[in-house]
Amino acid sequence: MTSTLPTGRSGLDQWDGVLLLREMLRIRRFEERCVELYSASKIRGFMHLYIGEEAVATGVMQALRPQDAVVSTYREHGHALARGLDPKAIMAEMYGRVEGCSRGRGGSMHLFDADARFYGGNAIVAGGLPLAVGLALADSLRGRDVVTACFFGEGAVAEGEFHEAMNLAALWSLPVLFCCENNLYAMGTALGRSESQTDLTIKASSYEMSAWAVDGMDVLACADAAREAVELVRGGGGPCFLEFRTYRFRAHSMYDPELYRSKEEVAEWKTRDPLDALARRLREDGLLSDAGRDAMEREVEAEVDEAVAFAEAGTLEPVEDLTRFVYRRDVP
Amino acid sequence: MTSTLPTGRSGLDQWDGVLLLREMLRIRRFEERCVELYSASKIRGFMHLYIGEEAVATGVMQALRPQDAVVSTYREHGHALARGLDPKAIMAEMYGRVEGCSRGRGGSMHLFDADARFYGGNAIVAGGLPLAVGLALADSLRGRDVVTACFFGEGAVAEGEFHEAMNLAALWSLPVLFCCENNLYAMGTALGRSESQTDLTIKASSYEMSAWAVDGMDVLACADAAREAVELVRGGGGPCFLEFRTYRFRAHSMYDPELYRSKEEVAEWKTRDPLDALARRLREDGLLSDAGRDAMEREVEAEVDEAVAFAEAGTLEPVEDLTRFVYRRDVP
Amino acid sequence: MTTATGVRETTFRDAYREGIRDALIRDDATFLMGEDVGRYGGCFGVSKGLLEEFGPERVRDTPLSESGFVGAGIGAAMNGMRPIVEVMTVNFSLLALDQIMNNAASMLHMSGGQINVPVVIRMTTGAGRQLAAQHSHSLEGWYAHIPGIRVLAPGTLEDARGMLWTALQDPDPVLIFENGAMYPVSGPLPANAGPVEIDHAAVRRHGEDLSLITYGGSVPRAMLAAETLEEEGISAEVLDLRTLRPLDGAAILGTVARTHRALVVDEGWRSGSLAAEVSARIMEGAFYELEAPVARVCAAEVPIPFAQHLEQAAIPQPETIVAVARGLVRGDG
Amino acid sequence: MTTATGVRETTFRDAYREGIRDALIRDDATFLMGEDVGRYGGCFGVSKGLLEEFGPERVRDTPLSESGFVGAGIGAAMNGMRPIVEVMTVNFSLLALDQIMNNAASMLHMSGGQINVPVVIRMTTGAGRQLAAQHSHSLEGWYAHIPGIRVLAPGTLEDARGMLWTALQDPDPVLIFENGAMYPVSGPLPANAGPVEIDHAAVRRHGEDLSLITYGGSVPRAMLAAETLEEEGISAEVLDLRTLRPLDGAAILGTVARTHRALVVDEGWRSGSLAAEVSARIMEGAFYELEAPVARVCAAEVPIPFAQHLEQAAIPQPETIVAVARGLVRGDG
Ligand SMILES: Cc1ncc(C[n+]2csc(CCOP(=O)(O)OP(=O)(O)O)c2C)c(N)n1
Ligand SMILES: Cc1ncc(C[n+]2csc(CCOP(=O)(O)OP(=O)(O)O)c2C)c(N)n1
Ligand SMILES: [Mg+2]
Ligand SMILES: [Mg+2]
Repeated sequence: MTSTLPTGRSGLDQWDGVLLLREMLRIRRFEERCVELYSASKIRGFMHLYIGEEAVATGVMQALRPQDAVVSTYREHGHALARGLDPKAIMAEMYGRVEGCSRGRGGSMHLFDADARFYGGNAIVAGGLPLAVGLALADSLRGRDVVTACFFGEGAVAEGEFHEAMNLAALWSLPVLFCCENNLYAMGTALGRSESQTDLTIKASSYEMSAWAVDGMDVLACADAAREAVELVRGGGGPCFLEFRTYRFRAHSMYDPELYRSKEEVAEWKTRDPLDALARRLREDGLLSDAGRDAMEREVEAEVDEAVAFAEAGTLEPVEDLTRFVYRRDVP
Repeated sequence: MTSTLPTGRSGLDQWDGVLLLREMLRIRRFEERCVELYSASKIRGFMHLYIGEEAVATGVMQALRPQDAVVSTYREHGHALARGLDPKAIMAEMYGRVEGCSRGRGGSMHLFDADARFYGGNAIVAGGLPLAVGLALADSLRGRDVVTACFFGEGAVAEGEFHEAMNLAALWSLPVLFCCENNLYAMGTALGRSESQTDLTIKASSYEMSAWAVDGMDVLACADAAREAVELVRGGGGPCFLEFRTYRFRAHSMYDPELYRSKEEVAEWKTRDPLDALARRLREDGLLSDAGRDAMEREVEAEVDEAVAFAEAGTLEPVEDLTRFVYRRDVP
Repeated sequence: MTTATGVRETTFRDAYREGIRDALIRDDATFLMGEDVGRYGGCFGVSKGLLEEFGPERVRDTPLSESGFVGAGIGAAMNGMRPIVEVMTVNFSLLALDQIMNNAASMLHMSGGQINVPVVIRMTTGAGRQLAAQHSHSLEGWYAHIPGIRVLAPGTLEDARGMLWTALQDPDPVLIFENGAMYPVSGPLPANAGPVEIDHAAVRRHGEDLSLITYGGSVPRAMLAAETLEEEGISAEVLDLRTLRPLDGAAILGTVARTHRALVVDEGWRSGSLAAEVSARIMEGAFYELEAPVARVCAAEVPIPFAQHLEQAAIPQPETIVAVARGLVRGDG
Repeated sequence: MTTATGVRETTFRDAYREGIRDALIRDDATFLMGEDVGRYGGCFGVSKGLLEEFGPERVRDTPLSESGFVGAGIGAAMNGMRPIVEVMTVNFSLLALDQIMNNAASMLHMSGGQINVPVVIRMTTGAGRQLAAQHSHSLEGWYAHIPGIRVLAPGTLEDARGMLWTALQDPDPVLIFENGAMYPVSGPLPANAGPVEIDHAAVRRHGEDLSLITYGGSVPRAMLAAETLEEEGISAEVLDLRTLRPLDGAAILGTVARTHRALVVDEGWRSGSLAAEVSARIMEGAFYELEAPVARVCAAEVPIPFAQHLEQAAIPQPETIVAVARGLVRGDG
């Protein structure tokens, strides 16, 4: 039960900074392309961008193993990419193609990959938290050495499902890492208009759960905190709550006039762009040359190009298959 | 934000101890009769007794004014009586008579009295809390000098509706007095099996709400705490949370084999019977003679007798009226 | 409905906003409360500008706490207010179902007639915008199962503009389901459009050969289908149910008495749909009038898929309505 | 069903317990979780003794957190377990509806077939015990509207004993509704009773003049009514639907093909009841077979009142069934 930063902060000696930058860049460029594709009506429906928050998913995923599970929200492109889902399958999903990671049935808000233990893409705010508790309960009952990382926004904290899930996880001492992405707004509602107590680690601590706040714009801090928390959880210390203080640079979704925050505020936060910060540091430390950075950009661009080409070439599930997957077992 | 006892504890100089004892006795004897009537199948359905917890309702009601509102649970005979509902109407309700306070449509779990601003009798655990928030919201919007007292058991604390209601009340600084009756069990589930944090004032404090624990077996302590809390709430200090540490002497309902607690534990708590404690003190202080006590018993018994006679003489709502009160406005 | 002194082009979104604004002006016991109704301007822009006009007490942003603030709306309604509670979409209203069914719908009866709940709960409903399984429910017909509430489903601009005020005057809880795909749709609305009655179904188009019985988002589709049918020489009457609970049974039997054939169009899932109730009522009240069995065109029984072609295949289309109607009338259905 | 080597007298309560115990013995991926299933022995005594036999990990008491632990059951099912989640009663399940509809029912489809949810959710349902408006819902028919789940309603001891295991073997989410008033009812059950299939309706009594189509708590009432009718010379077939979703449409049309008249008995509220769906299906599939319109005997459309005489008047009674059936057959209905 603490709301201070984890001890033992480490730096570029501990983490592969170039890899972290690349991971963040993959998310950034992927989503920038998504915006273009949305404007071109190639992608439709609701689409929520992670731009600005890349450090969180990137940092947390460093601490997870393949057998660990991930539960995310509708703002999950970043988590999916960082978890290693194939960008081709993600893009095809957003196109509604059968080659998509959810066969085109899910779309942007419902990316799934059973092999990667990526359990969505859940679009009901806080609705994924009880699922994470259940995944962890199964692991705990089976004595498996597995952690479930559950991502959600700070808006979810007001929901009853948050409360119930936090209590169950703590009460039963389950291996859940609760990753709260506090980007200060739930759609247009600022945290202070939604919570009587705006220090979310205090709320989390009231469940007798270890809780720290983390600079969500600093990927190294995110990775550090996640490693420390995952160690605690994996060691049987029960669930852990990390509040990542971050910011979304873009609108809530594609239809948001952003009446609720000032351009200045956004601009201010953009000076803390997690990619810029790390890139600067890598250059200063001589770990990534300009040429290296250019090469990285080209590689990432190629990956995005490939994903788009794959999606473009994708096919549509036959309409006759509409009623497949409502049940796994059909009535004889 | 504190979890210590309120300051300024007072005693029999501050409160009319005889009145308090009488109020508690009215509840005790009324419910004892209910048990007999249940055995005789005069009363049916679920029935939850308040015996052992009388000090809480009795104490809290001292602090309320007629214009204040009360929201209670299915274990609400005590609250209803202490709030001044007519015992005749309550008993008739439990008999299912049209003369009952809810015309026989509610039964034991749904006592209502609009004139007394007694808003039930709510049988969904934690379901009354959002209603209390709404009642208080209306008062606050209208600038009325009114407090809403909302009773619930400690089991309700695990529900999402508790969490949402607590946050709304604190966020909007509404005049709600949350009265948590911690009798240690929710049916058969001990608090420690239901909450990771068993100090409920800590939970309440995490909503930035003033919260105190009170000895719920001491009616003077209950009255003191309620007075202090109501003053705070009425003064615009926002909602307040009181945890009354109490115990139910009887089974959860009429069908409970009580497998989950020991006879010794029950016996131990019975030594702290709130009626006995106050009666002893009144006698010691010379405030109530044995004769006075006997007279009180007779008066209370007469009241109960009268209630039963009234219920017995009550009538049944005609079956043709079944569909009345589904809508207040019927379609033309 | 109203004698038009003039007619203007309006969207459903604007018509809804006008209704809310009108209510906020006319009755200071009314306030709007819900997620992002204020600073954001409403998830779908319906309440844009109202915060600025009426202030944060009357246009109240709530936290993400559907059960909490719906319950609070019920409580406020029990205490003299006339709250308009917005649940952003029907999909999230599942989180508030306890409050709706166990409190709002039950309170009057369970208190023996003492305590009524004049709350209005608005929410967006419907599919068709590629929002996938968790954001595409059409549950207004399902809600209509619950005694103690009224359920309204505006299918025209007049109703989008006018149902709210009447609902607010009602002493009982009223749910209003706004079809999300229709928000941007525009059409002519009389300049002086105002409150409308909420007890009866309305014949939107007269016809002789069969009745298309529908509501909400399917009204325009049924109207389209009726036009196509007319070109084929089939005269279809379109009955807009408007109020899903209590159902206007007389209007249903009335249209069947005229046409002797009925097709119910419903964006809800087929099994247990409101369309089933309509069919059952015709069975019970007009069996001997029928020249063909009542048919239904409903949503496919699947969680609504994201991909556009699958989604469109899952929900009622004018072409399907036309085909089934043709079969009913020509007897080859 | 099973070849009886012997028959014993058992209550529904005990039959349900046996089913749970059997499952816990046979499959260590199965566990029971819910409010007061352990130390209390189950709110209605169904799980009494199981904690002692299987320990607190497999018979897990939960806090009052319906959405939380139902969601946890879904998550555990997604991760290799076969949880039996008990929601004490259907009335409280409204608090878990988001998890049931938006997660359990949608997961397989929305993940493109990747992630199935083999959870079983049991709950008590029904009125008749003077528990009043908030504790007397009969919503199993209403739940049957939701694609992606199976809905079972045991109406016999065999089904009470045997449906659970089959449900647990099912890869999809299954809801089992146990009628509360039937728990103490006893009857003969074969000693070797075991799992039963869950895909088909069952004819509980053969008859020729009309079909009583029903399920769950109304099965015994329909059987009683059929006996009375027999005394009057009317031969009633009783079809127990057993599985409310997916409905066994063939069995419904089958019985109507034999009797040409149908009465649906349903403890749910009438409008939007499962009975409406049955009626609509008969309309669609057997219209020309019918000698009379399909009738319904359902619950009155009121929050269930406490007073015994009102409550009984609100729910289907054998006498009402008999009267309506008589009218159907004699043509004076
Ligand atoms: C239960 C529920 N209510 C409302 C919504 C609509 N909605 C979608 S995202 C969102 C804001 C959530 O904010 P937050 O949790 O902070 O996450 P962020 O979008 O900022 O990442 C809302 C209100 C929803 N999807 N689910
Ligand atoms: C939402 C909900 N879940 C379950 C129940 C069944 N139930 C009735 S009372 C009760 C225990 C409540 O315990 P607590 O809140 O501590 O109050 P107490 O009965 O001890 O006064 C339960 C589980 C219910 N009525 N509502
Ligand atoms: Mg946010
Ligand atoms: Mg308790």
